[in-house]
Amino acid sequence: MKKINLDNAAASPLEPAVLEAMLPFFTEHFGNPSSGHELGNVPRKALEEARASVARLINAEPREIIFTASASEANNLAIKGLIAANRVKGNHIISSVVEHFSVLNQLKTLEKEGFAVTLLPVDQYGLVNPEQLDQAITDKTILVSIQAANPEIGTIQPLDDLVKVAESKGVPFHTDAAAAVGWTHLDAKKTGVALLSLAGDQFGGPKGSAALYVSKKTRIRPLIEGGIQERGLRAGTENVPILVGLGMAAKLAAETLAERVKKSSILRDQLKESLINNVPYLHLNGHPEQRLPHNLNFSVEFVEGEALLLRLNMAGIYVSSGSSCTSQALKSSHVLSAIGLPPELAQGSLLFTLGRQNSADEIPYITDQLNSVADLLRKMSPLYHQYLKEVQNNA
Amino acid sequence: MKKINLDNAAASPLEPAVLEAMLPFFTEHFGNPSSGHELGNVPRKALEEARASVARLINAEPREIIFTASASEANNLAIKGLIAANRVKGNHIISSVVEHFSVLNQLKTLEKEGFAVTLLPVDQYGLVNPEQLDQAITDKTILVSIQAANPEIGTIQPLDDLVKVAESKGVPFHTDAAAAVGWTHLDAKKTGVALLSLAGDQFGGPKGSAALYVSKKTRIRPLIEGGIQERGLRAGTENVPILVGLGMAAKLAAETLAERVKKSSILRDQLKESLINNVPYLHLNGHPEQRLPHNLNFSVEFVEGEALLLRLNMAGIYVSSGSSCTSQALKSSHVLSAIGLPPELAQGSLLFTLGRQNSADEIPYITDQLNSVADLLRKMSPLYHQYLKEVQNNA
Amino acid sequence: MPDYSDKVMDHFSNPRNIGEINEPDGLGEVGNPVCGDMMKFTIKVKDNRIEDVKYLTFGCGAAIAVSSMVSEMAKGKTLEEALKISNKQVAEELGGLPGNKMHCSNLGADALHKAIEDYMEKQGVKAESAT
Amino acid sequence: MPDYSDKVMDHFSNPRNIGEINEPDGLGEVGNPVCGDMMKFTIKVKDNRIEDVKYLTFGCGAAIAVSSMVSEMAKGKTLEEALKISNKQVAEELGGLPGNKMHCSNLGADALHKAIEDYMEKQGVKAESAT
Ligand SMILES: Cc1ncc(COP(=O)(O)O)c(C=O)c1O
Ligand SMILES: Cc1ncc(COP(=O)(O)O)c(C=O)c1O
Repeated sequence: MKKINLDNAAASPLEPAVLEAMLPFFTEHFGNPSSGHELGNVPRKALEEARASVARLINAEPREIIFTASASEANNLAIKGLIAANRVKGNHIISSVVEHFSVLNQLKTLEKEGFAVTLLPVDQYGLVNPEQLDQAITDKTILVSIQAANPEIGTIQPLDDLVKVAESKGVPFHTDAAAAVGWTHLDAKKTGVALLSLAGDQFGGPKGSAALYVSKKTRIRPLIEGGIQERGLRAGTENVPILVGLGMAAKLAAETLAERVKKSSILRDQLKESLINNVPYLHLNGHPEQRLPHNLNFSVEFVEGEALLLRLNMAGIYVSSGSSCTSQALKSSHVLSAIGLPPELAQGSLLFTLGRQNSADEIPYITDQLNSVADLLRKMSPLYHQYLKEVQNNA
Repeated sequence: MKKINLDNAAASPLEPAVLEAMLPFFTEHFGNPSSGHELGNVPRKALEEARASVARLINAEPREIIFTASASEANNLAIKGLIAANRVKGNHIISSVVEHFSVLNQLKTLEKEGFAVTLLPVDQYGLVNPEQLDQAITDKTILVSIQAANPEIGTIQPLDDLVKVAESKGVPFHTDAAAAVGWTHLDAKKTGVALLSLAGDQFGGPKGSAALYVSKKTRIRPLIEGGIQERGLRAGTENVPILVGLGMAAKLAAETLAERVKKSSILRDQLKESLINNVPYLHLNGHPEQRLPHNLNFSVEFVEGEALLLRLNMAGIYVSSGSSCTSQALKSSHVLSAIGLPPELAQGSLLFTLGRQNSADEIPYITDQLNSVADLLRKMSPLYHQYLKEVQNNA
Repeated sequence: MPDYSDKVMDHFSNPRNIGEINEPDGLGEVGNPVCGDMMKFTIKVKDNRIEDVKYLTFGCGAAIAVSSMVSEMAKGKTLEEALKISNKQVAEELGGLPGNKMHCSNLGADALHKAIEDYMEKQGVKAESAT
Repeated sequence: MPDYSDKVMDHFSNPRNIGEINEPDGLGEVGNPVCGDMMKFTIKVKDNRIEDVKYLTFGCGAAIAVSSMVSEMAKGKTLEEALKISNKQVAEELGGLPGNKMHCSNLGADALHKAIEDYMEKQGVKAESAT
C-alpha cells in the first residue's frame, strides 16, 4: 500500500545529508565542547558552525542564537526570560488568541502570578490587526508575543507591521516563528524583533533541535540555570549531534529556500485545486494567499476529524486534525474557534502539511481517498441527513 | 599515538548497541508520538519502553519518569518546579556547598527573589553530615536538595540517612544523581526521595538524554509549559531517537550494573595505586572508599592543572581539572575549596573518570606520562623551588 | 494513533446497522458537535423486543465503534434487557476503550435507552433506565 | 582545548630560558596560586642591557608561553627598551591569546618590569614603567 505522509509538521524523516552530518558526533567526535583537551575541539567547532548556519538562515549574528531542545523551550525562555529581566518595567503582556500552547499556557500561569495579559483577536483568516495591537499597548506593556505563522491554518502574520507598532512604543517583540522558519523569508535583523523562536524539526532537522534568537540589545534571564553554555542563558552540556543536524538543516534551508517555497506552493495549490474540485462540502481554513507554502487546512462538513483521519490512515494517508477527539487534551482547536468556525466545522478539520517527500503523483490518490472516505462518513452522519432534509424541505 | 580518554564524565562515545537502537528513529520510525495516525505508533511505544527502562534502573514506576534534555534541566525542573507548587508552605531551601552549578546558581537566583537558602558545609572528604541537615531544617523549609555523588571528587553522600532526616520532618528531598545513576545502586522508592535527576550521557547514553524522577506523591509545576507531553510537566515534541538511546543505555546499565561497578572499581584502584606509588607529590581528593567507582581526583602539588592537562593532551591522555584556568568562568573548583584544599592544590587538581573503553594496559603509559609531565612542570614551578629551599633550610 | 483494540477497529472499519429507520417506534439522540460526538438511534419494536435498530453517528472512531456495538448488542433483546446494557458493558464488549474516550464517546447505550424510553413514552409506559 | 595559537603552543611545549639566575641583578614576582598564575623573573644586567633572563612559572599554558615569550623578547634589550615591552605586545607576538586569558595569564611583562625596577632600585636609580 502507498504511504503518504501529509503530516510533515508533526514529523518528517531526516534529510539524508542531515543524518550523515550528525553521525560522526555520536562516535568519532563524541567530545564535550567545553573540554580543555583536544576531544572538545571538533565538537566545539561544529557547534559554532551550526550556530552560524542558523544565524544565516534568519540573518542574525551567531552570538544571537541560543540553542534549545524544542520550540516550546525557546518560547518559554523568551517569555519567562524577558519578563524576569524586565519585571520592574511593567506587568502587561500582549499576545494573540491563535498562539501555540507553549505561549498561551505560560501566559495563563503569568496571569495567576499577577500579570495582565491581553490576547488580541484575529479575523476570519487568522490575522492579527496591527491597529488593535497599537491600541492594546499601555505604558505597562513589557512584551508583545505574536507568532510569525500559524502551524495549523498556515496564516502568515503581517510581522513587519506588527513589530513596527511595538517598536514605535519601545516594547520588545517576541515572535514564535517555529512554523515559519525554513518556509518563509524571515530576516530577524530587518524585522526588528527582539526574540524569535525556531524549530529545526520543522525544516528537515532532527527532533530536539531548536533555538531562540536573542537580539544583541535584548536582556533575558535563563530558564535553565547552571553552567555557562550558551552565554549563560541555557545551561547543560550541548547536544552536539542534534545541533549539528540543526545546523545542516539550516544551511540546506538557507541555500534552497526560494526554490523550496516555490516548489511547495505549487504542489500545495495543485492539491488544493484537486481536493476542492472533487470533494464536496470542503471549506478552506486560514488565509487564501498569505499562508505557509506547505500548509492546507480544510473542514469537511458533516463529518468528524478523527474518523476521517483513521479512515485515511487505513488508506496509508497520514494527516492531522483539529478535532477534539484527536487532541490529547480533548479540546477542539482553539485556532479554528478563534477564526469563528462553528463547532461542527472545527470538529471536521483536516490539516495537511507537505514535505520534501511529497510529489504531484500522489494527488489523484489523495483526492480519491478523501472523497470516498468523506462520502462514507457523511452517509452515516446525522448532521448530513438533517442537512439533506432541510434542502428537501426548502426545495 | 595512543589516545586514552580519562575524561569520560565530560563525554564518552556511545555504546554501539545504543546508537544502533536509536538510528531507525531518525528515518524509518520518524513519527511523532502524539500523532493520531500509525506513524506515531512505533515511536510512542519506543518512548514508553524507554521510560520503563529508566524507571527500572532506579526502581521507579514509568509514570514517575519525566524526560528532559539535560541533567541541568532536570535540576531546574525539580527545584523551580517544586517551589512553584509549594510556595505557600515556606521559603527555606537547604542544599550543600558541593552541588553542581545547575543547583547552586538557581539557589542564588531564588535568594534574590526572597528565599532563604542554607548551604550545608562538607567535611574534608566532601560528606554532608545528616545531623547538620537535621539542625538546619525549620518549619519554613520546603525542600532539601543534596546530590547523590559528587562528579568531581566522586564522594558518595549518605543519601539514605539524609533522606530519613528530611522525611522525618516532612520535607521533600531532591537528589541530583546525575553523577551517580549508572554507577551506584540507587533505589528511588526505597530511598524515599521525592525527586531525583539523572543524566543518560553519564552511563553510555547520548547527549541530551536525561530525566527527572517525580515520585507519585510529589507535585511540581512545569518549567517548560505548553503541550501535555510528559504528563504536562515538560512540553515539547519528544526527542524520540535520543530517548530511545537513553532507554537502551538504562537497560544495559541495569542489566550489568554490579559487574560494571566491580570492573570499574578494580581498574580505578589499580590506576590509583600505580599513580600514587610512582608519581611524587600526589594527593587524593574526595573520600578514600565512599566514592564513585570510575572517579579519581588528585592534586599534583606545585603545578597548575591546565598545564598538566595540556601536556597530557600532547601525550594523547585526556583528563580534566578543577583549576581556574580550565574553567570557562575562570574560577577554581568550588568543590575543592569546600573540602578545604588550599588554593595551590586546587589549582593543580586532575580529574580522571573511567569509561567502558579504558583498560588496565593503559595504566603504565598513563603513570609514565603523568610522572614526566608533572616532573617537567614542577621543575619550572616557583612553588617547587621554594619548597626545595625550605626543605634544604630545615635540613 | 489512539490505542484502539482490534474489536474497536473492526467495528469502526465495518460499522453494522448504519442508517435511520423510517417512521421508527423510538428515537434517541445524544451529544452535539461541540463535544465532538453525536448519535441518533432509531428502533423498531415488536412483541416487546428490539426487532431492528439503526443509528447515525457523527464522531470519532470510538463513537462509531460504540454505536455499532450497541446496535448489535441490542438487536433481538427485550426492552428490559436492552435497558440493562450499560456504557461500561459496551466498552468491555469492545475489548476496552482508551481512558480519554470513556466519557465523551461512550454514549451509545444512553442513546439506545433514550430511544427505548421514547418508545415507552409513546406507549404511555414509564420505564426506569438501567444506566 | 583553549583556543591557543601555534606560537603559544610552541612556547608552551618548548619553553625557553626556564630557571632562576643565581644571585640575580633583579628579581620580579607577580601573581599567586589563588588566581592560578605565578611568575618569578630573574635578570642579569650588563652595560644597561639584559644579558640574561630566566623565569619560573606556575600557571596555565598561556602563562608559561607568555613567560617564555617575554624572556626571548627581553634578552639583549636595553633596560629602557625592555621596560617598553607591554603585555599587549607579548600577546601580539604570541599570535594572540584567548580573550579570557588576557587578564590573568598575561603578566609576563609586569614580572619583567618588576625585575628591572628591582635592579634599578638596587642601583639607586628610579625608573618609570612603560606598562
Ligand atoms: C552531578 C551533576 N549534576 C548536573 C550536571 C549537569 O549535566 P548537564 O550538563 O548534562 O546538564 C552534571 C554534569 O556533569 C553533574 O555531574
Ligand atoms: C508555532 C509553534 N510553536 C511552538 C511549537 C512547539 O514545538 P515543540 O513541540 O517542538 O516544542 C510548535 C510545534 O509544532 C509550533 O508549530
